[in-house]
Amino acid sequence: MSFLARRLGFYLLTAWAAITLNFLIPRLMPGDPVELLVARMKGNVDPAAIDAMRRAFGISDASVWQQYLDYLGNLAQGELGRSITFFPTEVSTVIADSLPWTVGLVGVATLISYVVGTSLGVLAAWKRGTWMDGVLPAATFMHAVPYFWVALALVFVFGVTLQWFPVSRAYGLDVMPGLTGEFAGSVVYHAALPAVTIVIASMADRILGMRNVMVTTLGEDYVVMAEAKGLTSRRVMWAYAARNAILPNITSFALSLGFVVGGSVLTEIVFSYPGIGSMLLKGVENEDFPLMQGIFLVISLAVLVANFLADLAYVVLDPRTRQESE
Amino acid sequence: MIVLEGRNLTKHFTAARGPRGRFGKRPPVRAVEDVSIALRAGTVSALVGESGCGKSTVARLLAQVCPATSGEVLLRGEPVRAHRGAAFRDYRRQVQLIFQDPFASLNPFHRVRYHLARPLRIHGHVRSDAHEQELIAELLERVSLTPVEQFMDKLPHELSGGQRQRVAIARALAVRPVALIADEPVSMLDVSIRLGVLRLLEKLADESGLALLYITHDIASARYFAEDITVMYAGRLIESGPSEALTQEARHPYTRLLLDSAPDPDRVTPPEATRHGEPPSLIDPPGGCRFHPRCPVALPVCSGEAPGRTELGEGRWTHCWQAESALTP
Amino acid sequence: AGCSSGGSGGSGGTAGSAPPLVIHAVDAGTFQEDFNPYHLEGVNFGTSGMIHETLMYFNKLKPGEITPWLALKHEWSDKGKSVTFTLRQGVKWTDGQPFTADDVAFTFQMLKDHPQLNRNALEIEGAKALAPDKVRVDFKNTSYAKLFNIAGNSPIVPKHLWEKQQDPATFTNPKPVGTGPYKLSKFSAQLYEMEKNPSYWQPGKPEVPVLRFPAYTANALQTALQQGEVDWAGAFVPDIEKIYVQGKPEQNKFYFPPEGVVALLPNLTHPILSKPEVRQAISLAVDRDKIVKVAERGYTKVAHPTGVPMPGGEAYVPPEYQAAAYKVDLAKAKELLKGVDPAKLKFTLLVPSPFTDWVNAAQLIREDLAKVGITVETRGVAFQDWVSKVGKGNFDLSIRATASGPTPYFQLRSMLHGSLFKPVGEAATGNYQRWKDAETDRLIDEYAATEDEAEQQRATQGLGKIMVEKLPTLPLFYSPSWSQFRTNKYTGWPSEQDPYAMPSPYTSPDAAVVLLHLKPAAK
Amino acid sequence: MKIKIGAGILVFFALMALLGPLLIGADPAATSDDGLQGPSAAHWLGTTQTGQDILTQIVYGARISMGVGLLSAVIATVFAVLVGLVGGYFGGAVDETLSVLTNIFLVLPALPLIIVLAGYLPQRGVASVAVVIAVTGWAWGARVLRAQTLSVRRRDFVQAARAGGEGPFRIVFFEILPVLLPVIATSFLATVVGAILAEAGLSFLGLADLSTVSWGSMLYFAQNGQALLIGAWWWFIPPGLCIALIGTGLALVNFGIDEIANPRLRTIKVRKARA
Amino acid sequence: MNVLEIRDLGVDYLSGSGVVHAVTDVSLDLRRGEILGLAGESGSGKSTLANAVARLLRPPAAITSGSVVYRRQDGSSLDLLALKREELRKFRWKELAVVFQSAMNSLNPVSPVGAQIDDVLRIHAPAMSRKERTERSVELLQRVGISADRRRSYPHELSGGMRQRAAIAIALALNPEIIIMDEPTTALDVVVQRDILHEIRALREEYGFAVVFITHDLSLLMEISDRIAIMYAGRVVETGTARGLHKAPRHPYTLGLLRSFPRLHGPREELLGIPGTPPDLRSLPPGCAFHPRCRLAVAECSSVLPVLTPGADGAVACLLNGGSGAGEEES
Ligand SMILES: Nc1ncnc2c1ncn2[C@@H]1O[C@H](COP(=O)(O)OP(=O)(O)OP(=O)(O)O)[C@@H](O)[C@H]1O
Ligand SMILES: Nc1ncnc2c1ncn2[C@@H]1O[C@H](COP(=O)(O)OP(=O)(O)OP(=O)(O)O)[C@@H](O)[C@H]1O
Ligand SMILES: [Mg+2]
Ligand SMILES: [Mg+2]
Repeated sequence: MSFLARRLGFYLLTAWAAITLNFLIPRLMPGDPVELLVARMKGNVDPAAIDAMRRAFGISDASVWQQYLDYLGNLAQGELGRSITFFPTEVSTVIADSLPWTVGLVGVATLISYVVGTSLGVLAAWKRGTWMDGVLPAATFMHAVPYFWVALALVFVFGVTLQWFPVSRAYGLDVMPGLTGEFAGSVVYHAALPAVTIVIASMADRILGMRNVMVTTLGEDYVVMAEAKGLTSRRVMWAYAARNAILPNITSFALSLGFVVGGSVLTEIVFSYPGIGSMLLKGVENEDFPLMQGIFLVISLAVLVANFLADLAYVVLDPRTRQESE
Repeated sequence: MIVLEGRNLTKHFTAARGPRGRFGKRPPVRAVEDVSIALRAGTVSALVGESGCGKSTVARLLAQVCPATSGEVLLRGEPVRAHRGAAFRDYRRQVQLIFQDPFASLNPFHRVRYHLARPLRIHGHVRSDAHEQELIAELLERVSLTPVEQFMDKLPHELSGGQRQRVAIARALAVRPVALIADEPVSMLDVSIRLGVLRLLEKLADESGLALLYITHDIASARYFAEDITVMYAGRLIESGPSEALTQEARHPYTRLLLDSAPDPDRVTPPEATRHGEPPSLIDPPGGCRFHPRCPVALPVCSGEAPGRTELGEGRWTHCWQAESALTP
Repeated sequence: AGCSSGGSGGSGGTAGSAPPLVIHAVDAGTFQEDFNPYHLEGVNFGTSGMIHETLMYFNKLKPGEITPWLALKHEWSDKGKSVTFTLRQGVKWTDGQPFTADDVAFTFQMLKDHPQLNRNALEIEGAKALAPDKVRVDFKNTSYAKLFNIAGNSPIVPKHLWEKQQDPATFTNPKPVGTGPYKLSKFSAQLYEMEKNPSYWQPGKPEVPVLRFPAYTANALQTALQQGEVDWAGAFVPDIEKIYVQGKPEQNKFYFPPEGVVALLPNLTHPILSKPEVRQAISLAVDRDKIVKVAERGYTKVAHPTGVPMPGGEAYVPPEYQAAAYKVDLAKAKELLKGVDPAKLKFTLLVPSPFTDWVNAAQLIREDLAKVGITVETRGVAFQDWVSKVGKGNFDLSIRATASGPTPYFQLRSMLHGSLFKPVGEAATGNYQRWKDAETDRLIDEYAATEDEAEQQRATQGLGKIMVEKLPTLPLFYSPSWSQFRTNKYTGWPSEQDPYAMPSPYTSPDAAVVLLHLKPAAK
Repeated sequence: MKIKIGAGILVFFALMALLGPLLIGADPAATSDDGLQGPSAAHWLGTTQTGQDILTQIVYGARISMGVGLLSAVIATVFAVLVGLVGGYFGGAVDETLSVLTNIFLVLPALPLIIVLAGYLPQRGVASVAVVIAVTGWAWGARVLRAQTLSVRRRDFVQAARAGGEGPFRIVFFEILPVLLPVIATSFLATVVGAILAEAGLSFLGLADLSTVSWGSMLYFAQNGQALLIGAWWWFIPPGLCIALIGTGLALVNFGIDEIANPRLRTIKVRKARA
Repeated sequence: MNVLEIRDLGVDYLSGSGVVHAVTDVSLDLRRGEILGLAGESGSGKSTLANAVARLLRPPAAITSGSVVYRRQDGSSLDLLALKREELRKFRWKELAVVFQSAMNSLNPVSPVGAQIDDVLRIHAPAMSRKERTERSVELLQRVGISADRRRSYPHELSGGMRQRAAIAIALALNPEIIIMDEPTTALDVVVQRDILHEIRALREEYGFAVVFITHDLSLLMEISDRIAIMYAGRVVETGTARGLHKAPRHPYTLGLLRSFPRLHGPREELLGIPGTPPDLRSLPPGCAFHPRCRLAVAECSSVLPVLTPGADGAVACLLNGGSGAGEEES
């Protein structure tokens, strides 16, 4: 399993880099959250109170090195500090509240987008020269459409004009969270438009990527041979061509996850979805160092985990890596 | 006169990918083991062996494109030590390589002129632009790419395989080397045009006194174009001798197998049908004589210890435990 | 419950027949469970006013109108360094404990002990319960002018529960116990509800049985307003006719009274802008009517040249300027600029990008000033960047809103007081344009040193005169206090005719006062 | 064909960005009294709430949006080329370090990073936004280029150049670089798309300089002015469409280049075998 | 006794820069149980011809003319070019199998070799049980010299020679009448190549299938095949028995090819080679396409297109050697 071990090592290194980057960014950039808070209060604050707040927010004058060690130590205990925006709520609480929504939304949407996009890509390659070629210009266009614009358009059409779907929040006002069918239904109903946004906007990449690899794969001798063997088209298409074409796509899929997550941040903001993306924006707007740091860290780690899962999938799907040789 | 000589060259690659052994170290690929070879001025020598046996690695070691794990390379009897700087550049000037794939050995972006002008400039052979032009024309003429003007400004993809290989040869000649190593220079070319290129190389060795190493897996062509042949197997040399003698009367069982296996419509009786197995892995080569698992006449000793060189006279030698005894036909 | 009179005869529910009121106060994606009234940002709206009450209620719309609340009266002593409150009797915390002077003393002592909670910067020396209904709070300095902060803006918390908290600064008070008209009944990240406090000290009130606070982001709120999901909101609505009123002005009402003033800040440390004639010229060139109409969509009014909110602030405006108003006069402006090198009339106008109305206003100002030969480059920057630049005085021109208080004095003080003056490079908390004037400081100090209303008004009038004549800053328009309310469920909202409280749901404790005025709409 | 359509779109927008302002002349931020007008003869694409002409804004916005896209793509590509080629060619520890760095930037989610960085930016001018986007956008190109360099490095012509005595600098920039030009071009174009999208996203979040008119800031104002709710589709459709079109144009050119390199990818008209 | 009759077959590639006439007017017979060698320079259309016969051509290739008829032992025949999709699927592998040049590329890299045999059996012999199929796979692999336990190996775990053997085993799965082998040994070294050639011959003896063996190594073909067809620029220029061609080549191109191979034994005979380069199939020279490279060309050669004319022991398309022209210049 040297392949996986190596990848794991890499992810650990990357995680460390993300953590450190996270620590450095706020300290390298100018700005002072307390000052901002004071501005928000339109100046009605006592200077003594300002100092006290500063201390409460963990903005210390210790050496950067000491701060870094403290930061790592706190992280190790799962402590991300207190949010300034939601002071005195712990950042970890804010994240714990919002992360499940994002993971659910982005996870499901990405899964759908991957499955549908990959299938369409396979078909587009297989049925070259038929009407399926029409998918390509559409995908090319969608590939370049900003997520939030898709979201806005969907809001306009299905939310405002037709009023088929709710256009904000994660579940209805009248349902209380709990393990009830009503709640689940409401969650699904509310997730519909944001999920469709993510699916639409991220699917194009999958279609185009899969098609290109698939077209190349279709030219491979083993596909020609599979056809010569008199296998059914379906079997040739899926078991021989698609099965191989998926492999290079797994890596690109994993790498595009970061992009999808980025897009979903915008989507969440448009739909006021109570996920981590909305929180990130809130953190940025309020110059909420701890919150921004925490969220960026969590997103990065989530993407890393997803990448590692993709690597696992790769190992399972490709016998060449599973075996201990090249 | 021996121009270029490799002595006890060994090359182990650490594979960039592949399994790791214990302690996370990857076992090396023992691509070349204890190879000694000498090139003489005005002579074509051939290095023959099957695919993957390490021929190209020997070529690269001799050209000092990659450093040897052990052993040394001697140019006119002087060991080459420098790996950078003017001394090394001088070495580069004296020993040149020609690659197997003429489609890959010319940068598709540069014109013929550029390909020839660069080495001329780097090695300070040009005095002026006009002089450069003159030299390039001369080179093209030497490799029979005429009319010269027509070829000078062509891009590689506008040339046929044979023409490209001639450009590659011209480029090698541009630095005015004393030794030329041609690594399977014709194996990518169509049969019908191979001859032209080989004849050109032969002519160059003859006329310019170049020492030429002709690397090939086609032992028949080596018989035609080289004065002597060295046979390689799984990273080791196994036999060497004047080409006619070696092909007509091989002394090592592998050479004989090679000769028997080569297609030959003139053959009267087809060789007996026995399975010979596959060439060994170089990561974990067989102990002793590397050929013993496939050898029809292997003795117990063959698997225990690698045989040393047995001189057979008339410039012939072999590495085989049975060199003198059983093998003489 | 159950004691509500009249109302729509809905089905016999347990919580009374009147419908819940859906309120949107502040934009939020989700709520955190924080009901500590002294938290600045994370606290959920309604904590102060509806749950925790103050000692008195100050109506900002009628400067000087003070209503006794938990305290019946107050008395200054020791030259304004000490104030004694007489408390209302018979008030109970929602857990049944009586409300006493100890609670008040505890609250002020807590502010002293935990400066980070002391957001009003009260210079408390100590607080002492003199009797069950009497409490005295001592200050380091004369604090007449801070009565609003002391009595009108410091919600009282129950001693018996809060004294158990180790650190009230991080205490989130998840199960708030107050004296107010409502108590928390439900909380989730997207919605919390309050229901009426049955044993509230104002008998028969409130008549709204349930308050619902759903979480809406700024965007979602607009949709919600359009779809009629919210009964009471305080939001900037870009096109109020189309999005909110929707042709039913009798039901979908709004009222945007002034709350403080938005001014064009000239950096007075700038050699050119420090010239009064240049400021005068700028003021004459800017078409405030157009700004109000285009950038502010007509939601507010052009400010009175003194910056004092009008109507309402008449008593605080010098008599000679009662009728003063801005007029565009390009010719005069050009005249004033004659003596200035035209090449030096180049300024950047810094605005916070997220405030789109200000960005638009800046654009209009740029267009106006171009007409008199002043080149303005508008630069939209991030909010925090704007805060820091303006705070440190690194700007030529900027737009900024000023704090408001129960009387115009608060606003003028924060705009002009020399004690807030900071050299360029140091972050100021007011007086951003850096005005330094002995006369101004004298007037401000005079106000603070007296309890006498007439004297206070005189001092404020003096400040107003300075505003008009010396133009330390250029008021543009009043910052509107946003409030949209529907009358289909409840009536009795504040209005221009009856401005009994700030109508915006995000102003506390005014919102509680409004709720106590509401009556179910007749069907 | 694809290249032609794509290039057509790009040329159209390039001309718009370069010449448009000269033809239209007006100030894109200039307000007028006719706010929220639908498309008409006076205002081809209608007006914003403050009466700004949307066509003028689109034309001027093209400069900013495309400018940011190009600038950050240039920075990112230069960086990608240096990292990819140097790492790929020299190998060893240099390469290990560079490729770990590349991979880190590759897996870190770019947009959140951009948002965080932009959140801290003291000056949100066009250039600084471009730099921030470039910082997060170079890794993909570097990775592709490194992989290509690794394979090109093994190609015989590189070996031949070395054997001929060429120095490493010349090999990297005169032998390898030209061969990789199509790859660099595709990666550049892809980066442009990414950068334009990122700029739009940033502006939309209000994290870029909103006093300069770009397509993203137009969308920001449209969203802030609730263009959707009041049915002012002419306000939010054109900027988004422009972004998508320019992205499509770039992608088409890109796919065209891909197809030249790999003819199999072409769409084909199937002719009936045996007429 | 023909098993396959190709008549006037033409295949074009419709590339952007012009139509490539990859195969022009090819007529060939494949006899039952014989090994027919197909030789010619790179690009002469060998693979295209083979793929046309197996109906494996993909766009932009298009068959422009001709017919391919498959004759069963019972006398019934099948027009291969007219087969519908489902008919074609059924015909494939049962009657005609293919072994490709590089087995590394023709085996599905993500599926074990045993499964790839199983795949064929499952589709074409639905009656077989799983156990029978497994037995058959093992039997086939053993027959080509791969031990049974290698059934579960993935292609990358096998050596080059073994892969090629596995590919042959897959081809044998349904006892086809015809196996087309497109350069089956080019990627292997001579010793392994020799072994595989033996194998093919032995299997042919055992199963009696006919082989179309494609290579550009003429000397190899001479050894293994019964009859040989030489292609040049998309046309068959000479056919004949291996012996006959070796002894007395009649087309100058065949002669040139033969005399390009250095010989291992016997006297060092002078190598001739062929001057010039193969023509561009988009714009063939008029007349005999070979004439610009032909030592013996006469004036006529540049205008008259020679047709394949049967002779004593095969056929040749050359004006000089008993061939005849197809009339005047062709476009
Ligand atoms: N850079 C390298 N890293 C690891 N292994 C290598 C490297 N280069 C060559 N090898 C291995 O060394 C062995 C000899 O390779 P070499 O290229 O010298 O063989 P060759 O005889 O030239 O083969 P061919 O006829 O295919 O050109 C092979 O097993 C090859 O896999
Ligand atoms: N997809 C294609 N598009 C255009 N031309 C093609 C295509 N495939 C093959 N050709 C051309 O058709 C001609 C015949 O190709 P073919 O592969 O049949 O030759 P071959 O004899 O098998 O050569 P080789 O010995 O190299 O395998 C060649 O000139 C080739 O360039
Ligand atoms: Mg080699
Ligand atoms: Mg072929």
